[in-house]
Amino acid sequence: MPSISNLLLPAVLFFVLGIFTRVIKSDLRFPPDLAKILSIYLLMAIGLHGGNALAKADLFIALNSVMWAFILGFTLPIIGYLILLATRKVGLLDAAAISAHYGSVSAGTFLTAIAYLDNAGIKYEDYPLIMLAIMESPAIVVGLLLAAKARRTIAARKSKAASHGDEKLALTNSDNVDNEEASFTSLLHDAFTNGSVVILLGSMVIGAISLPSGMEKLFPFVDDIFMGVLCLFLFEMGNVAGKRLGDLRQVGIVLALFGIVMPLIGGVLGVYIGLNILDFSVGGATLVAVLAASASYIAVPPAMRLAIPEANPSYYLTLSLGITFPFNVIVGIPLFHKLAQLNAI
Amino acid sequence: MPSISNLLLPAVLFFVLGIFTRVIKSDLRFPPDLAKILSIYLLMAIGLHGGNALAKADLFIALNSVMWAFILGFTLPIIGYLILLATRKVGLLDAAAISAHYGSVSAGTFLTAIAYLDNAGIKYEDYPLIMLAIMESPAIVVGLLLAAKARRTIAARKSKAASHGDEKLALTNSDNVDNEEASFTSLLHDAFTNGSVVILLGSMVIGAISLPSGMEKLFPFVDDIFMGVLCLFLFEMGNVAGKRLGDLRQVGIVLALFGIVMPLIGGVLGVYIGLNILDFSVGGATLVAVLAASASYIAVPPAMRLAIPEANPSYYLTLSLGITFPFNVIVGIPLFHKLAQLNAI
Amino acid sequence: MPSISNLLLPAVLFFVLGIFTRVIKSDLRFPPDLAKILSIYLLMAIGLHGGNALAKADLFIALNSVMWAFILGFTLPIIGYLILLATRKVGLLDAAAISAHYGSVSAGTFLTAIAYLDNAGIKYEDYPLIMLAIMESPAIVVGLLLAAKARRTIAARKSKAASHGDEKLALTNSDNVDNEEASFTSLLHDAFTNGSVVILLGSMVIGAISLPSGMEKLFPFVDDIFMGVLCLFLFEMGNVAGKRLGDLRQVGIVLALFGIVMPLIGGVLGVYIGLNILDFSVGGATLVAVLAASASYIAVPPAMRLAIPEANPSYYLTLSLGITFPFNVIVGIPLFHKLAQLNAI
Amino acid sequence: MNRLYPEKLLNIITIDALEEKLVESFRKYGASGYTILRAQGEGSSGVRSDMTGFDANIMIKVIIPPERLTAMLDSLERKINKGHHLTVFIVDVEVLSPEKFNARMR
Amino acid sequence: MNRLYPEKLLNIITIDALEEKLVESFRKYGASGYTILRAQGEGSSGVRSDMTGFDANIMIKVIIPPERLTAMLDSLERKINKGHHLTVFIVDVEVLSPEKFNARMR
Amino acid sequence: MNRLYPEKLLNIITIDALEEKLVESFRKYGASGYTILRAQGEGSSGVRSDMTGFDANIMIKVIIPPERLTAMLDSLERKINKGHHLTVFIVDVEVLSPEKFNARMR
Ligand SMILES: Nc1ncnc2c1ncn2[C@@H]1O[C@H](COP(=O)(O)O)[C@@H](O)[C@H]1O
Ligand SMILES: Nc1ncnc2c1ncn2[C@@H]1O[C@H](COP(=O)(O)O)[C@@H](O)[C@H]1O
Ligand SMILES: Nc1ncnc2c1ncn2[C@@H]1O[C@H](COP(=O)(O)O)[C@@H](O)[C@H]1O
Ligand code: NA
Ligand code: NA
Ligand code: NA
Repeated sequence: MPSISNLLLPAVLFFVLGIFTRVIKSDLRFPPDLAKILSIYLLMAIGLHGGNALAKADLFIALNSVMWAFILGFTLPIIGYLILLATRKVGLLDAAAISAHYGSVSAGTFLTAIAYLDNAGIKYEDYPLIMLAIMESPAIVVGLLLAAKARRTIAARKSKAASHGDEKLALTNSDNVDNEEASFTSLLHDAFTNGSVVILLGSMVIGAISLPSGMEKLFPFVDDIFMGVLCLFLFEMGNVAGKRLGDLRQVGIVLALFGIVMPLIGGVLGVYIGLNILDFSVGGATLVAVLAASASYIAVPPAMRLAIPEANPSYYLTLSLGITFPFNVIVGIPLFHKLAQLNAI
Repeated sequence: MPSISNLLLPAVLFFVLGIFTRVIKSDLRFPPDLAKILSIYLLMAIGLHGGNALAKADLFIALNSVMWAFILGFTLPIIGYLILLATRKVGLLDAAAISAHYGSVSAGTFLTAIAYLDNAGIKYEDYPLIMLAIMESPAIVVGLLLAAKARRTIAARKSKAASHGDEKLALTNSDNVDNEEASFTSLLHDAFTNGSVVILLGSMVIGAISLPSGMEKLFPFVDDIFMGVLCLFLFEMGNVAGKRLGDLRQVGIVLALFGIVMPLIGGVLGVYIGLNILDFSVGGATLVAVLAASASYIAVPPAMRLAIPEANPSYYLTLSLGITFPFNVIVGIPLFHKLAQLNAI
Repeated sequence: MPSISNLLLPAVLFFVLGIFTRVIKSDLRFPPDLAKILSIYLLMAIGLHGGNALAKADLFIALNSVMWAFILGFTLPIIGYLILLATRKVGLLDAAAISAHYGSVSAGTFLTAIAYLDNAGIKYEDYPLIMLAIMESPAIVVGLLLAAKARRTIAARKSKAASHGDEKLALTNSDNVDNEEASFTSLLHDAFTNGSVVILLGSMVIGAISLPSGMEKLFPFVDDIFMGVLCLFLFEMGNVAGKRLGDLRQVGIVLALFGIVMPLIGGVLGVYIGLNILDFSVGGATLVAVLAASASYIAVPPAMRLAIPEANPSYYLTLSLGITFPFNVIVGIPLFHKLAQLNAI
Repeated sequence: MNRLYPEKLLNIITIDALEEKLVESFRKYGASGYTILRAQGEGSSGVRSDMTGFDANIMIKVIIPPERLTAMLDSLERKINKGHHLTVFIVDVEVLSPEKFNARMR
Repeated sequence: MNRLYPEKLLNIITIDALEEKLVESFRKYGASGYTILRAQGEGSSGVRSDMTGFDANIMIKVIIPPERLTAMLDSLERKINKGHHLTVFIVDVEVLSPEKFNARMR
Repeated sequence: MNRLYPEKLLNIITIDALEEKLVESFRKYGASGYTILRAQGEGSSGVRSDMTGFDANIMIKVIIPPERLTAMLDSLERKINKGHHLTVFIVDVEVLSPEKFNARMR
């Protein structure tokens, strides 16, 4: 039964311990820079490792994977946006900001999935690694497009009201649109030069073109101590996620359910694409499912803060870090694996 | 002669180097978060290691060790308190705050002792590890009890004076008592959910229940690089301790002597309990002695700052970090080991 | 062709990636303390490694190396100072501050050179390591002497002007000289107790006198993960150097050329001293060349800020980190190696 | 053109262990928010800085309407009388929108 | 003896992602410099602190001649109206050399 | 009810390498304490921030009785005249207990 033994992986246990420290109101606090340092290390390590493997990989499959990463990254936020509007629990701009997170991915969840597969001795392809690097960016772009659409809708509603009244409002609106257009290019730029994306893709390229003799000397750093660093990172993420649990009440039951439904939709789509379209093994399809199911909590939140400042950060942070992340780590990964196993037969 | 070769352990040498950097007034300063990151790592590593070993251990001995950890944690501060009162060099509240530190333990000293034993090829039991995790808490509790008693004594003295004069003072006193009672529970909670305690106990549980295949991947992180990280940590601790040396004059000769007498008392008690009551090997008894002899410099100081704000932090920080810690690392460990050897025969 | 394969070392590639993140204006920023933590680690690791090797080394050669490190450290800033005055592009005090950086060394460049030699399977002596530790200090001292001389020249010019006018100015000048004399001793002290110097020399001593059994436990930390940490460090340094590229315009073409000419002069001198005077192998002579060619960006800048506050930090930071460092890493190292090879025949 | 409105800026320097207690009391006495900066310092209780970084100073800033200041100061004075080391000072500031600072934290 | 000259100290508390944009506008509106402190805090948009440290608050301080303040405040108000969370306050300060703060950043 | 007493708050922004020298002078000129915040910034000498974190700005705050301020400012001006980059400003503040700031550091 993989679903139980998954809980006994050190990485998962440390995540649970992190949540627990908050539940018992321990004074344990991690230095603010630690998570950032650990993230840099983890992204660098998986990048190098992936690039090294991909140097020997099939270019066609690689390009196909990239294309499907783009498709997933663009489609999932739109699905999420429509569901959120249907719930009528949040405004248009909040819906745009929240759903952008679900097109992106969580490297922490991905790495836990790898630890899970490694532990169960299940093989997987390296292509999902490139998808991981790709999927940060389109989600941010879609978020911006949805927000632009939302703003136009809001402006239209307002100008209807304004046609009976104040001229000045319409002016202000056109002002806003100007600024938006101007900053759209800059946000597009931000989406593709985001720090995480650059470390991941950069390390991948380095892993692919480095001299083998040079790479060999890196393995103790990027391989041997990797699992320990991941445990420490998930410990801290648990601590942060645990803090968000307290905000659950504020988010409400309907939104909380959204944080579980979205990864289920993403996971099912991911298993299907992984197995039937990209023709990956059960392990590889599980990883695609995890990519589709997970929500960003590193690259997208600051991007949304800038791009959609009107949205309430409590919503998207609580959903992605307080609900979807723990759900995926504890329930999602073994579930998607099972699903892939069943469908592969 | 272990007492000389102890000084040639890299860990001890780095501690000495750290002190030296202050003596020569080097501008070397460690980033404030580094010690915290290193502590988290060290506590996690010894916890995992210990838990892994304890999974195979004897439950009865484990419980017995825990009980004696409690007894030591409660008794040592009371001994310290009485000695401090006898010196008449500090007030009641300072005496309470200082002595609480001696019931607790120093993970840094403990780890140096392990490096010492490993280097000399001496075996030791894993039970002292649980004791290490336990002993942080009772000391804080006793510190609070002693402070409460001290405050009552002070209040009694004052109200004698007040009976001839001001009514308002008595009122203020009862106010204080109210608030004290209220915060006692919260400080009790703090004592048992302290960050260090949680990391240590949590990692121990994870080490005990994790799948062996998962644990194996952690060993390069928690075992191989451990000694190097410990050296770096002790380097920084030496730097901090060296700074405290400058405060020695302020503390005075009598208090400074207390910082050496207390570890001697604790060490002797520890060797006795380790050898004769818990029936440990020479190595295990040395570790119990180190637990009893060492004074906390991580968990207890902030707890005392909160609980006994009237006490002067210079006293307890200088004693625990400037005197007792170096004394134990350089003199105490080989001394207690010798003592255990002699008594074991 | 070593000059091409050098670019395919992971360490060099990460440096280039770091520059690239700035060129594309990525939002990637490293936590401010990370570079400091990585430096401490790197200095500790090379110190321990070197000390361990030097314990078995020849005392006469070691002393001879130290002497030549002093000679280089004193001579190079004077050469730089004269060249800078000849360019007439900067004032006397700026010239003093800039040239001090070239007498000192860059540990990052040195380590890249070691990675380069290791990768090419070229042997080298351990003596350049002691030279590395020595050369930080004399450069700072020379910088101070040049600044003192410069101030006297400026004061002389001004008092000529003042003899026709204001008395008060002359007074202020003598005031300044007083304070200068007073702080010279303290700056001399700073030059020899600088943090980097203390870590490097201290670790070297520890590596030399530690018990072998104790040292063995440190190797996974100081050896195995070393190359990975170096990559991370150079990644960050590239990021910082990339930022300085933007300041190039401000510095001007003549000064920028100085940042390339100085390492060429230093490298040629270093190859000659390494091969013909110290009688090192091609690898050892390459390392001496790198020491002579590289400019400090860690120890010297803060020292100059304090000692020559009138100088513009943009000049020396841009030159040492934005020009000389990349030049040495990408061009200098393989060039000096080639030069040593040709001269060794 | 901006109209500016007067508010009081309360500053507290103390140890970070008191952080949660103080935030609680800001909530109780009706602050709309607070900002915390990590600090190090020296005062009557000696140097307050390293101790392995576990035990450092913080500087807290609270913009608060003048009419709510007195109750808050009283509560701080009670803490000081109990022996806690709090360095407190108040600055007159001007803000763009006073309503922001009248709202209460959730 | 020191003669002291009055200046305005503008304080802005916001998320660090806005740092570059704000610095740009300081340059545009003629500030001679600025100083940034890392911070954490809570306000109308909830706690702003950890989130893995990637997304924290900053507190920016700009000393600016009174006559340049209004244009700068207008620009900040425009940002606030667009939905950005900026906590802004102004303090009267005295400085040693007013010329220093009249110069513009390069 | 709280009575509030006026004090002067001296602020200094400079490089961290000057920290020890300045603390020395606070002691000499009779400050009762000081608080240091890590900062980054830009001014007449360009950006002052990363350079691998070894060489950053600090912002120092000293509450000091008005009558001791002049001597302290004179000493800072001497440092500025020597070429050191110090950004100095003074704020009027109110405190709870003026005695605290009359005491001298040990
Ligand atoms: N005169 C002062 N100016 C600025 N900060 C101070 C002053 N006195 C105390 N502090 C700060 O308040 C903290 C506690 O001070 P104390 O209660 O005097 O020990 C110190 O660590 C300093 O950070
Ligand atoms: N009353 C206040 N006093 C001090 N800082 C505040 C206050 N209100 C808000 N802040 C700061 O400004 C940030 C943004 O506030 P807000 O826009 O209200 O979410 C918060 O995270 C705090 O750091
Ligand atoms: N107008 C200003 N407002 C706020 N901080 C400033 C200002 N000018 C300078 N600073 C700070 O003071 C430091 C030194 O400035 P400077 O001496 O002009 O190079 C800068 O790095 C900034 O942190
Ligand atoms: Na996703
Ligand atoms: Na003890
Ligand atoms: Na050089």
